Amino acid sequence: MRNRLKEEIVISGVGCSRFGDLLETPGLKGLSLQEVTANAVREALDDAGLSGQDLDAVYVGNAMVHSSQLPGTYSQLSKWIGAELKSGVHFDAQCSTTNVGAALAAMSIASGVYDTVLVVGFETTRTKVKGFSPYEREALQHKETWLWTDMAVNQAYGVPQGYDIFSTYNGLVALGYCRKYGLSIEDYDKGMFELCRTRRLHGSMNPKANIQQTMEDKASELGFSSSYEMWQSDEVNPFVAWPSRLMSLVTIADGASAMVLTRADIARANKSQPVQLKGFGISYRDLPWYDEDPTLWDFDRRSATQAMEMADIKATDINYLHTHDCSHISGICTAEMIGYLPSGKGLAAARDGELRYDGKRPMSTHGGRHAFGHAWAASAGSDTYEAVLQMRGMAGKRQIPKRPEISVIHTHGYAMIGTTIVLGGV
Amino acid sequence: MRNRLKEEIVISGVGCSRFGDLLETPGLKGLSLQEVTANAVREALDDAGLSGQDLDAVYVGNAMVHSSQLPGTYSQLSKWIGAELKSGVHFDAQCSTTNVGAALAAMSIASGVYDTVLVVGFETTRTKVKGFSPYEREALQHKETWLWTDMAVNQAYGVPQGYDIFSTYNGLVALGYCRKYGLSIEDYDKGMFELCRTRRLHGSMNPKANIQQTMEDKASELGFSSSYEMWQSDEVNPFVAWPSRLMSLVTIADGASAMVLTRADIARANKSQPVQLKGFGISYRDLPWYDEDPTLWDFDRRSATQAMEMADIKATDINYLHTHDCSHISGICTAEMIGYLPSGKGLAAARDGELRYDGKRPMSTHGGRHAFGHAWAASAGSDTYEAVLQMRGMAGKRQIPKRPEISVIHTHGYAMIGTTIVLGGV
Amino acid sequence: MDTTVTSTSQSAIELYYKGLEEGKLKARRCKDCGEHTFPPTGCCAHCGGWSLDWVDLSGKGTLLFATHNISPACHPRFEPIAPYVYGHICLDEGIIVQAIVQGVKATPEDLNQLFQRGQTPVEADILRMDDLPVLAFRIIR
Amino acid sequence: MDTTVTSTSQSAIELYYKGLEEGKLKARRCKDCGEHTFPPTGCCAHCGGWSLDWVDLSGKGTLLFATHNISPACHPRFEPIAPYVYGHICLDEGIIVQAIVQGVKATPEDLNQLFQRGQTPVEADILRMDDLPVLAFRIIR
Ligand SMILES: [Zn+2]
Ligand SMILES: [Zn+2]
Repeated sequence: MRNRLKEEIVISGVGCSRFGDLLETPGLKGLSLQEVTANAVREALDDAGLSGQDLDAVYVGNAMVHSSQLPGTYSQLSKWIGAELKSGVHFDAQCSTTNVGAALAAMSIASGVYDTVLVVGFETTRTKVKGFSPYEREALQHKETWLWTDMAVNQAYGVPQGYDIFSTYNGLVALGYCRKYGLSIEDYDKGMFELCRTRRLHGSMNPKANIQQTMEDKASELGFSSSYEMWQSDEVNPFVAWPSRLMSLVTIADGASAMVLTRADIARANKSQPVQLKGFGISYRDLPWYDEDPTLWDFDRRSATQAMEMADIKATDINYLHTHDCSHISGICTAEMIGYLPSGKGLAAARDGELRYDGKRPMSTHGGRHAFGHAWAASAGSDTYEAVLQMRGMAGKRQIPKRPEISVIHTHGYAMIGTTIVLGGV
Repeated sequence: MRNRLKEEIVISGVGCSRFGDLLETPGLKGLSLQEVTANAVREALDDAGLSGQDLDAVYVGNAMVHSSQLPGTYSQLSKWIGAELKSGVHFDAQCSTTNVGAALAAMSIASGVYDTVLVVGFETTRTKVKGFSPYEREALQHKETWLWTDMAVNQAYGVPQGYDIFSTYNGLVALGYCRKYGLSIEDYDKGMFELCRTRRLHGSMNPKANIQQTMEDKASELGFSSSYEMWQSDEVNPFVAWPSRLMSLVTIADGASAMVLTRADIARANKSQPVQLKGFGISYRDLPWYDEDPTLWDFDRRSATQAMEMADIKATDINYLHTHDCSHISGICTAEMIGYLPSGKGLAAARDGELRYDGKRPMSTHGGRHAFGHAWAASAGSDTYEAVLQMRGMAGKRQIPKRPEISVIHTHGYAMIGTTIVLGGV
Repeated sequence: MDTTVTSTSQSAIELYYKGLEEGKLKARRCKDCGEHTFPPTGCCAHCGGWSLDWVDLSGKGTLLFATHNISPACHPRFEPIAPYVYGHICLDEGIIVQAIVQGVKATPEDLNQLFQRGQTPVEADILRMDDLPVLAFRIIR
Repeated sequence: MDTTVTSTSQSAIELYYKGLEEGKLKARRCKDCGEHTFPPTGCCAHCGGWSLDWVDLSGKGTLLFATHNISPACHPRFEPIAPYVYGHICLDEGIIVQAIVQGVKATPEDLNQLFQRGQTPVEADILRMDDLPVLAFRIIR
């Protein structure tokens, strides 16, 4: 692999829906999945100063077709976004989808074929089509969500033999982390509390987040004397994969995100400030995702190394980082592997407030997978959306005081594809 | 769109399974979908003189996840083909999948990022996973196949209001063709018979075809005095969308195909003769697929024009053509639009034997969608496989006497994405 | 950039089917280019503009071609009426639609007769399936 | 190029589960690089080679870490036994597997005790679910 893009590629427009529930969340309720997605596309196109007619290609991603019942998205979305007769494809890399799409789009432009490509991701993890209705939806049962999501995990030998996302992606990693760095289970639990508190603080500052309530407000609503007392409550926050608790996990959502990629040399007349896609790296591995040491994921290391080499940056150049935090401890391991946080010190950094939007090492300022929520194929785009807002100084209350010049976004696509992209100023 | 590839890209290896039924067809029966797919990949890798370890990226396509229950294919296939820790994505363009994958792979190489990419497509339209078994399968009901396939068609206003593939894709096009060229319904029917007879002749010469029985052998097996008598039998060959009959359609299949793409300059040491991917074009449109004239499909015209412009060829340069022939009359319209057959003369060409492997205008020598069979995401790869065999002079009994120098392959991905690729010698 | 949440509204898809229930063909007309988008979406299919009015179509048009489909139907909703006639129609507003055609038998003979007759005027005649109203047309004799 | 059809054979997946039924852990060993591929496929996971022998593993190994999962289980097959203990195991042949661990209660107390104890020898103890034998392990006291 030569790992170089022959042309400078920029993200010239970004859009993202609120993450929530198509049956109840303001901004989503009452709309079809096509319309929620089109609204995210409209925001991205407006941001880039374009219409659907200006695109050469449209790459649309969706992971769980069992709930969306919307394959063939290139054509099914086309009239909703004014982009018929373009080139396109339907694709997914599960929860890395939108950023893998950014890589595919960048390569298709740098190859000399297309000039401007729209990347879209949408997902419904909380609602599904009701019967054969063209517009009615109904709630998804938690078990359906996981059964269909886990279809992306080894169907020959993983899922049939008791694979469980919470154990593999959370509990075992937590134990490996504690053993490796001599952390006590109590300190681990406290660290997870601090991390969740930070993420929920960010969510409370983000009008598009799935959860906009701080840990403190939730504790007082439920009558706890402190948020840490709530954290330790087996009822509110049970162990789902000991020693990891419920609130160290993802919250599921319906949602959509979109971005426009184009050549840097034709984006100068852009409506908003374009951001360069300086590098990307993608690497997958089937189960087991790690060898003896559950904190060391080789495919993540490869994806980050490729992206940072393509972008020609070092870890010390990174001003803002998002790592996939479906599992909070896995997100910390990735941040330490990348070198954004010192090895074994991630939870201490959370405790000291360093990971806050106003801290020294800001991370996941949109709220991360727990507070912003997780809509599989739309989520990587929501991370990129947040990074672009931060780099433009348009992140509102949660704006990082000194605008990041280099942002790195890492995501995990089930099961498992590590994806890292590097964004920089133009 | 600049529509130029900055580097010469070749297909250096191709592979294809037999098309048939995982429950009963020799070569497929008893194997898992992973293994059927891995066998096609193995053939392509052997052809290119590579192992899975030599790849930079793996793009895997599958359209109907309801029957395959195998999303996240990049990782789920990785151990079956010896290609872990690579870059990858899952993608589909329904029945254009593998050739859209070739375009994505070519662009990712020409961009300067990857050197060698594997494209894979697999599909099960006749069998599905049985219960929760990791290896047992059961027959798919015809109605399930179409319900799940038609999910790729406009779910807001098309399918809910009575859209039907046979009417839209066959009967209406046939009537438009007859009206436009003053063809009688009787002559249309006779032309369709001749076309099917040619396709089945090709299938009978192809050990990988779904149907390997000629029309003549089938007629005599069923006790008809002639194959045309069988053709006109309402029992054997009923009208499915008047004036089109059952045998003017696709036959469904399970199957897999694969191809290796790489830079022309590093493929010189290839085991087999590489074939250049000289051009491609992709264009989609939602329903209605055509305006007043059902024989004129603008997205197909765009896809063919883009591909031929990128390849810098004219219609008269084409030595071998495959057009998507799920619907035989649609395939003829496309061939006439491309200029390989004179307008309104396609059925006469079929009658005169011109479309046979040994005719002046050979088409679909593997047997086409009717005789070779159709396994959605694997089919475009089977067309490319056939073209590469023909160009290398390795197509056995059905070898075109003068090896084609320029081959053009057109496919329709539901619903609807026209895809054209142009292959030439290196 | 607008980081606020897009305001809630009703789905165009739902509005369309509610319209059919009342016998109306709801469409959009673009404020920029004046073209119709039918069935309705939130974006002009012609110019990509996002400013659209709601209008009702006349429901009158010309049947260009009619074929039939198989029985049982591909979709469970239409099993009760399959095989049915399906037509390629140009509405008076210049919009191409494909829809079920009522009042003609799905036999080669009747379809052939219709084909020989050529273009035929039709008007909307909403079909009421168990769970959904469906846009269909009827030949005006 | 070989245009003949690959000969029929039995699925490695089926052979694996049939092996489990007899209490055997079926694996492949590469003729090129000598490494194990487990669970079995038709291709060496290490070098990409396609020439593989069938071998049986010892079923002995070391439990590195053990956690638990939730109830009800994500997959219907495991509802009857959820919550269950799930472990990260290194087999004596150097192969990492994750599997259900039997004989330990899925409580924070027992899991903590196991964690404090550190690495623990285990051996395969096939679990027989209604529809499928499942590779599981048991701690050797
Ligand atoms: Zn307009
Ligand atoms: Zn080996």
